[in-house]
Amino acid sequence: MGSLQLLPPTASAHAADMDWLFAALLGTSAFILLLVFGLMILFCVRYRKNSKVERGNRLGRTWRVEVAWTTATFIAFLGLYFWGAELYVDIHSPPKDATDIYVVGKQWMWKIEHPGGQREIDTLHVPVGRPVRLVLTSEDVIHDFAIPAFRIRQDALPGRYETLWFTPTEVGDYRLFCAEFCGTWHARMGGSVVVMQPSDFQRWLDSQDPGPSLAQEGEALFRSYGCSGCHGGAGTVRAPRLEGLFGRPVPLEDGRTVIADDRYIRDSILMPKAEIAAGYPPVMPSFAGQIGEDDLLKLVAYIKSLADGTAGTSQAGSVERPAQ
Amino acid sequence: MTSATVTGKPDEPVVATRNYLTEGGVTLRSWLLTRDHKRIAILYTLSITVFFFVGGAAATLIRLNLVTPSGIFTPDIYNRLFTLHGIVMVWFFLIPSIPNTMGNFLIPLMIGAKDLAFPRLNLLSWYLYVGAGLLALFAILIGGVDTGWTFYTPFSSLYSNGYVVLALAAVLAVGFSSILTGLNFIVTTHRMRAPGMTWYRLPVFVWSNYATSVIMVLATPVLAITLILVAAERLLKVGIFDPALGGDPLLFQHLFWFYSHPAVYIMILPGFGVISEIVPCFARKPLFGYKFVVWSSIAISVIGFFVWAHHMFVAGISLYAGLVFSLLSYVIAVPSAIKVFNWTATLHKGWISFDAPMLYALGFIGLFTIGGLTGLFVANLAFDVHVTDTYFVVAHFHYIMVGGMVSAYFGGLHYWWPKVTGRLYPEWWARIAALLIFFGFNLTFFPQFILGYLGMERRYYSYPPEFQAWNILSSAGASVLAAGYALPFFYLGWSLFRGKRAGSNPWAATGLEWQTSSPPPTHNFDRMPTVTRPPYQYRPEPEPQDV
Amino acid sequence: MSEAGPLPRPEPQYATTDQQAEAATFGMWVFLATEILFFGGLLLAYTWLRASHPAGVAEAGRHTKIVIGSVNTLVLLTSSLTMALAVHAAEQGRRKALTRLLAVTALLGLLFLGLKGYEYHGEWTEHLVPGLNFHEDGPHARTIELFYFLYFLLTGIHGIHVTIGIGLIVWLALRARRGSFSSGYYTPVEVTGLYWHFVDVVWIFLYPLIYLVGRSGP
Amino acid sequence: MTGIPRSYLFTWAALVALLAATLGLAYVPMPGPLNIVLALGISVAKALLVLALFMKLFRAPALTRAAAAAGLFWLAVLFALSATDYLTRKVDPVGDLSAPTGREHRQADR
Repeated sequence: MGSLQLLPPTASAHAADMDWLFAALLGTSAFILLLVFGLMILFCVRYRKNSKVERGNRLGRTWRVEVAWTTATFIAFLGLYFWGAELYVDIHSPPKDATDIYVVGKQWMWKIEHPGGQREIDTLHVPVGRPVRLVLTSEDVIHDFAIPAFRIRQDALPGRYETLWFTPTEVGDYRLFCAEFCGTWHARMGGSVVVMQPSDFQRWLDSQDPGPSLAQEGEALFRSYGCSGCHGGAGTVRAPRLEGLFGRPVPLEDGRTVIADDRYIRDSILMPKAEIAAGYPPVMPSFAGQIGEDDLLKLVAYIKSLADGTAGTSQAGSVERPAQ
Repeated sequence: MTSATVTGKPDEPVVATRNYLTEGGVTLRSWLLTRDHKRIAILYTLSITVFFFVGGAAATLIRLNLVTPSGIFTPDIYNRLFTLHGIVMVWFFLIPSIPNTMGNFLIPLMIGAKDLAFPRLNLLSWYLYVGAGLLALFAILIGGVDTGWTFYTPFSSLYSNGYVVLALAAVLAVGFSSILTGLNFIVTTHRMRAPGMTWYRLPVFVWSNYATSVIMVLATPVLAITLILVAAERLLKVGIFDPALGGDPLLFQHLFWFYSHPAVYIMILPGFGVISEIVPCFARKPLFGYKFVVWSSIAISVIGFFVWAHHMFVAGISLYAGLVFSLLSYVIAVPSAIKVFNWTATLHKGWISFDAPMLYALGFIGLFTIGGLTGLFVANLAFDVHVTDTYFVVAHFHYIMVGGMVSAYFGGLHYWWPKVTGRLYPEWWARIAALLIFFGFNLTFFPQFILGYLGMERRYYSYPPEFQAWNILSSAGASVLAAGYALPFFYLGWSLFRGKRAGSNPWAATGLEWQTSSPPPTHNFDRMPTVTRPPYQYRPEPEPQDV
Repeated sequence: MSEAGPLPRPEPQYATTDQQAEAATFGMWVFLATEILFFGGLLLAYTWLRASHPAGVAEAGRHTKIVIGSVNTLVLLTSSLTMALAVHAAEQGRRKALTRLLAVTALLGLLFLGLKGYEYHGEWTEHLVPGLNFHEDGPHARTIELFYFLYFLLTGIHGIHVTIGIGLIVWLALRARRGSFSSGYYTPVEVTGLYWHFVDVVWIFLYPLIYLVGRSGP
Repeated sequence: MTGIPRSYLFTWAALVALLAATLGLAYVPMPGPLNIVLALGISVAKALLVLALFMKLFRAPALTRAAAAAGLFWLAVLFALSATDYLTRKVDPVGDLSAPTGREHRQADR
């Protein structure tokens, strides 16, 4: 039986900020609570039925009192709102140099893939002091990736990507939970986040069965699903070339232009007829239902890696990092 | 100046010989086909008591399971227990609790009417409630549901292995019951008031139930259609909430919370009404800032519709939507705070006595204040990202709904018990129960705030061992709380037969309901009242009513 | 001018028949407010589908049977007219006219349901019933399925409302023939009329949302 | 008097005319969302005719109109506040994973 712990470990920059916000909320609440309880107890004792205390000169103009305390509480509340909102915007604005780690939730495990191809289940290894961005999705129901020590969590929804970022500040093992009810073993869908010194982390990466990187695996899938038949080599008469595509604007048949981002590539695999690149016949079949979320991520990573570096995004760079 | 607000009602004998319990016969048939709002209120009281104990039994098992980190039950059983607890407590206890029992009984009495506007609809509403309740119990008996009361898709529509469609049907039916009740209250409040009963002479209890009814009538249909969509999706395996089919699970959450957040106010506004009756009566003072209390109820029922997506801050809504909904959530905290300040100010320079209803009311103010203040925490964007779906949220809404609404329910039950039954309850037992409930409640739920901030997730049948100490405290508190809730069941039952005769107005309270005999006659007033004064014209010393 | 009709005493909870009539009318309006939100949930779902998959919804719209849909709109609009005339006849205490107009309204309602049933039959044979009998190729197959999912819910729930309305109107017609209404008491006719017109209003919005989508497209 | 009130007949005629108009306009290609805007505009006109004249709303007591308005107001709340989410779930146009503020707003076939 554990002791009566009061605060969770504080292991990220955001967690420290959050504890200050918590303190402010607690302070405001304690003030109001003491005011209300104090007055209630005072009145209950002083004005109990049998007390002979003077009761003349009651508050007459009630609306002045009402307006005063309404305004006061509202201003206090607004201050708290802006503080929380600022932090919220902050945890939704990852730095550009964050490392992307892919997380797929499924009943009842977290499958995690590092950019170098290292895989783990229910455990996430990260280096201390470096920003990490998680790209979350789910294969079945809604899950939620929650790390109390970092004071963050985010639902992982099937069919789309959500992100979550943090910069760990303390080395250690922290709890990882699934926070959105997802079925029978919901309570067991969790594990730990291991924050390591960068050198230890590098050693850990090296010690893992490297496996092919996401992009390399994507390349193999690119062939096995038959994509290369049209999109590779001589086939590119019927289909657009994918080299250098990622991150560039793509003119569409219907006159619009979209940026070839993850969303576009994913949609183009699943729903090729939705946004047809200008000048090409709409002949590509849909792969919806045939490619799982895991494989989609790999294909996207591969197509990203084909961007010849000029796309200039950190992701493309990190994906191309050779497997150790 | 007298304590009475009506003219024209002569005093009556202590024991009313002719009352709604005896008039019209005492056969089962005369009860099951009754159109008398007071008898229907009794039927409701009996049936929600059954569901209160069903939901309470599930809660007891949940707290039992959480005594050890590895859990006692299998996860499938545990998941069914908390789903059962949620569905039964939300739809079969809290939502109908005060409106359908006390509201039904008192609104016509308080406004000086003979009955609700549509007595048949009222009875139909009770039958829908009972039918829905039986359907829900049936679904539980044949195997249960494991979706949680929120029915999130695509889990509920495609993956759950419980009897989801049956449960959805039960909730749908009870939803129609609550729409009919709301409709009845709205029309009654508008059209059935006694001569002289202007809007600003209405007791706050009537205003609160009116505000509640607006929510019932305008939010519940959205729940109904949402549940139909989920059921259709589950039956046909096609639907707009399933991302695998091109649908959007967030659409479900928007529709669901469009109902379910306002429903939270269905579960607390009537409680505000009860407290606003009790506090002036036992402080022997008019309610402080009557109009502010009234309009804050109305404000809550309207703004309550504007805040729903604060349940979805981590669910994948846009950043902008998060900012908007958080701001609106802070706005709605203001009218709630106004009420707390007003009740406190009502005590100022009063002549306060501490009978059981007042103890419940003071307990309500304390617990609701804590619940409301923690509402500021969870309405805060960044804070919510850390605690949503944890025990912090669980503790927060239990402070509002159990600490708040159930305290108000018991307070009202004691306050109007003499009116309903014609008998007094045993005062000392009632005070002991009120104290047990207050302390048991805090012991149960305060540790859950700490657990939540530590990161204990809700709906977990097992948890990391470092959380055990707080969980044991919480479960210990739950046993005190259970004793507190069981106690009234016995002494109130006893008082039905052995309690002292009450007389028509044992609290020397103002308000029309106290101007008729206890129990009231079937048509409420022997001579229809005419109202000439605002409510809560209390003066220091309780005097014999009427001169 | 009017036949001498009974003037029933108000129910015990009311002081006067006027109060009773006002309560009934207001009650119906509150109920209709509920109904707005009931259909509103479905309309939000529809709006989401249409906003997120415009091309697919347009193609699905072209699958709908515009002739039946338009004729049915005409039928319902006309039934609203006859219902309004029925209320007018009731106001004036003209028993025969009231009975006949109610009967015509009910028949128009039945005609609407008959046509709707024929339309459903057509959709079944064209494999457009999601979950039970759906087969569609092409890039927008899933959107078309979702569109028809909402189509059947919208029209099905509307159809249930029409059915209930017909039941009420038949009951009113029988009572009217027995002479239960008079120029002093016709609240049930008026209240049912409100309900029937509301069902018509719902259809007025469903018609363009279902049948007129994508008609100007390829 | 036994005559059919003409106002009802005129209302009906107007409704039928509007029906014909909306049906015809639906086949005319128009830029952008103009088709649906027109169609819904005509629907609103038709609904107002039914509400105002058949349901006698505009002659009804204020309370009745308030009930109808309440239904529409809350419907508007449902749509407007849902829109704060749906209209702002945009994809951030950087060649990157959809940025954290943005969500995929077009996730399936279109």
